[in-house]
Amino acid sequence: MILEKTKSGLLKMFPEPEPVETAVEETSEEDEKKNASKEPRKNGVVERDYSVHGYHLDAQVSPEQLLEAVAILDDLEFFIESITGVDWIKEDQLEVVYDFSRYDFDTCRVVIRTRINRAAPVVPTITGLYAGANWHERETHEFFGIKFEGHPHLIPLLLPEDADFHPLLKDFKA
Amino acid sequence: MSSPIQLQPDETFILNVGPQHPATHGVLRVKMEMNGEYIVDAETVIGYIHRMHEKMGEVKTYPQYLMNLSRMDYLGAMGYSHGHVLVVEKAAGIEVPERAEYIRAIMVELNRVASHLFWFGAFVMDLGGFSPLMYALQDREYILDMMEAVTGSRLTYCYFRFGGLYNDIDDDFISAARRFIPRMRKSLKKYHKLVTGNIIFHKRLEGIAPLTKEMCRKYGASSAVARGSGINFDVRKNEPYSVYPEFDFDVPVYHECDSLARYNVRMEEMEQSLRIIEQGLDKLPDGPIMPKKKPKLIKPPAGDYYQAVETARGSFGIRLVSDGTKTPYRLKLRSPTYSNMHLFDEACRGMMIMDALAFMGSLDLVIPEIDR
Amino acid sequence: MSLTLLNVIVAVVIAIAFAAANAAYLVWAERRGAARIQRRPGPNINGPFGLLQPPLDGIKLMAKQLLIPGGADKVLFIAAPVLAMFPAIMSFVTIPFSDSIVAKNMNVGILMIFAFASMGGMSLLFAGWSSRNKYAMMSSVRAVSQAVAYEIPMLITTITVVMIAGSMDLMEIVHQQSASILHWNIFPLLGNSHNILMPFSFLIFFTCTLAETNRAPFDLGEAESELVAGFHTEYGSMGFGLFFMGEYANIVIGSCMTVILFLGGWSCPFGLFPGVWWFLLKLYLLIATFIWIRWTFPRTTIYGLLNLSWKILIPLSLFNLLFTAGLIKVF
Amino acid sequence: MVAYFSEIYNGLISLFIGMGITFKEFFKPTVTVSYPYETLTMCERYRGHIELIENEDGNPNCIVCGLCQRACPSGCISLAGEKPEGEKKKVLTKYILDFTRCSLCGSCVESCNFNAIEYSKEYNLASTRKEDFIFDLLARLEDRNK
Repeated sequence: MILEKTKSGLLKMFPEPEPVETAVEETSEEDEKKNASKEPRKNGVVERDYSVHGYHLDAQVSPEQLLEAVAILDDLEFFIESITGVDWIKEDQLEVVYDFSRYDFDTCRVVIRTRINRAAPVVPTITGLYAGANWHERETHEFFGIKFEGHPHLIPLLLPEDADFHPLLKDFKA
Repeated sequence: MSSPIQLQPDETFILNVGPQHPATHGVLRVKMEMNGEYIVDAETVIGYIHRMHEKMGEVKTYPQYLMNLSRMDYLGAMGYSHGHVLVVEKAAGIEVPERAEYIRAIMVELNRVASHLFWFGAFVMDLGGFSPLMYALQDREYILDMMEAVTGSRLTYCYFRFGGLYNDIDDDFISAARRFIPRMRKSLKKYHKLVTGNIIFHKRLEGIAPLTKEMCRKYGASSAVARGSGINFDVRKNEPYSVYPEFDFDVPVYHECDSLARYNVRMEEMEQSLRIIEQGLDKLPDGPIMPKKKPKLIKPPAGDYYQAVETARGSFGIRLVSDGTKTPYRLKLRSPTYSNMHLFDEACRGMMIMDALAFMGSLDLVIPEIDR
Repeated sequence: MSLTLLNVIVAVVIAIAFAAANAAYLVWAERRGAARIQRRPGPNINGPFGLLQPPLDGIKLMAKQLLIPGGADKVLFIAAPVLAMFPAIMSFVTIPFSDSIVAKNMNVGILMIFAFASMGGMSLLFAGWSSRNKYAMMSSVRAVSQAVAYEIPMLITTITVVMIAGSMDLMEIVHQQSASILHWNIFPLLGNSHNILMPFSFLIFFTCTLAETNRAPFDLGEAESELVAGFHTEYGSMGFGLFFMGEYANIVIGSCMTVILFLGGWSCPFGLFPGVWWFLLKLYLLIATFIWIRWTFPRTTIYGLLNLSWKILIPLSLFNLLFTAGLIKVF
Repeated sequence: MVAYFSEIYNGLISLFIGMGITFKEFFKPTVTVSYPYETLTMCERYRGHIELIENEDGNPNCIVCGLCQRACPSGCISLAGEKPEGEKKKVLTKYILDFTRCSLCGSCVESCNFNAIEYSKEYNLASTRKEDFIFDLLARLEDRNK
């Protein structure tokens, strides 16, 4: 099964015993609430309930590990769905979310997240691995101000070319 | 046709195709570096009708955002609404009555046929044949009339609600849909005779713009773009949602990888959609169209939720990050044509401009859907 | 001498009037025909059956200002539409509509018509070059390569007919076909040649006419979905109007040639009414086919078009020429 | 050689088949509606802009609860009411619909619990001035009653 394969591949990136939940996470309302109020999640791989969340694997990695994680998915022939950001302003962090999925019937949706500081939002680009990440990264760059290091053409895509604002940041006021 | 010519650096010129150009079907701009008729390099410029739907999602409550989704893609609006209601229902745990699910599937498939019909017409018009567009619009008009009688609008339906539907279909609709299916099958035969069999049409599309499987994967292409390249990927089959597992239908896959394959996939998809509609009408259960108990105020528990659906243009994904309030914390719309269009820059290198524009037509672009 | 000159002037005036009237009402016919094919009514508001539409359109075009884009080559820009119209009108002078209705019959009529037809490509080149527009430029380059490619099979096919007739005089060619309907050049058996390939020559000639007049499916010069409007992208007002008239006048000339060379000119199968009416009937049936084809097929590609000419039409017409020559030698 | 000729032959046949289809279509009746001269009736569920519903006395049903105003995603409804002396219910004094921003989603009609607003069947809406689309629905109601 591709799910296990991917998971073991991704787990190899975390050599020290991380608090990895192996069982399928039980999601009840209280749990979610607890999660929301808790500290930001530690890096690691979590298996999610597909029928609740709509994806199977949720891996949070540090920006340095990002390329490694994406390379694992690339080797396993995942295709890129989208890249987006989430502004966690309370925690003073920005999250970049990478969605991957598969073309074959061995369905496995993988989400890779990486958290960065709001003050210095820089992550490496994955355009070297996935050429299709180009536009997604440009879009995330203009909406969140996240810099993708090494991106070949990081200019605004959807916004006007002289746009110097980042509309999806929570402290953006039109 | 790839260019056999070795270029000198100053032998090219920039051709600005768009934002207002007959072949771009909207305000899309492609900066093409040309060598005579050959494209050396292309850069697609999008965003001319960017409306920041994602930000709107963060400031509007869940029900208020319903109508935004149908504004994304004006040809296949139902599919996008479907994705939205599904993800919110999943997040908030709202049960949907079976009848509502069936009606949704019928509507989405009807809308898919309408969208593909328009694409068919516009595509042939891109290639210079005008009459097929008019025939396609006649059939599409039939669908629109049918759907207008139920939903009250012709293009930007706001028909799906969290938990169900805005209103029920009536017998008029059912009989009209039943009449429509044989009519559409007959029309499809006509289109195949008039267009698919035509030698000029064949010559223009055969072998044009081959997209490899690997390229589709790197760009995340879906819909006919992927299926024309031999990838058996259809969200309705790969990750069944709604009542699609109940239906018996095939996913057309062609291995030629060229524009003709993409055309054939879409033409066959229409037939498959008709099959789904037929089965849906047969199996349509009685019952309510809205759940008995439905939360007054929709507040999904905190967490993030993803839902992919197969719209007329491909795999549309919607990521909802909720913080437990009545507005979403973040709403990401993954539009299929965005990824499909992204292919264009790389794939059109070395093509002639006619072929490149035929290729662009085969991608089935709806610009508001790319720009969101 | 002066009488001949007067004759020619009157003929030219009549030709201009004929070309203009044809252009105007062929546009109407095309719009109505296209509409019928697409199950629309077409222009039907102005006048009975919308018959006043063409003159009103003409007035509108004439009333508009002729805009010349900045940086355009003014002389060529203005010359191009005139050049598009001029050869077509001149060609009318030598076309015999019946035994008696011909302005100036020449014994090298075919040669003259082809000489004028070649000028058409030049006007497109001028228009595309002088517009200072990349689309127009690309279109004119296409149009010229197309004109060159299709003149060859067209001429070869014409030579076949000339060989059978033994004359380049258009009157003479028609006279030889006038015995009965089966003597028309398109029919192989009783015809003058006993050449079984004649129907194919007709098809080749007809295809070349389509291509020479830049009609769909060979309207690569115009190619509205790729090159916006091709060579006349920058033209408005009567500049555009002249191109339009030129296009339709060329269609009429091309159809006239087809009728004369293959369909027996004004010779009548049943003799119900005078020959000129038969000529016009055949002419307009052919033009209707032009319209019908335009609204049925998608456009070819530029390389598809050139392949068709160089790989199919030219070899076939050359073979046809040799075959006909052989037949004439044998019989 | 055989392939060469069979391609030409099949190509020609396909062209003639296509011409046959357009020829048949030529003789079929037209399907269009010549719009300004003939119009279609709008279907029952057609969603035009909203109108107020009146009760038997000719007064609007609206009780000025403001639900529609809150439901509207684009904020195009503004209404006001006052409570006359000695009455229990509020009376509508102003109902402005800014149609320039309305997207005809129907949230307002759905949110209304008092059967106070409905869709009109109007679709002939065109003007060169923006102000023409700021509808005073109360005034429109009075106009209708005249």
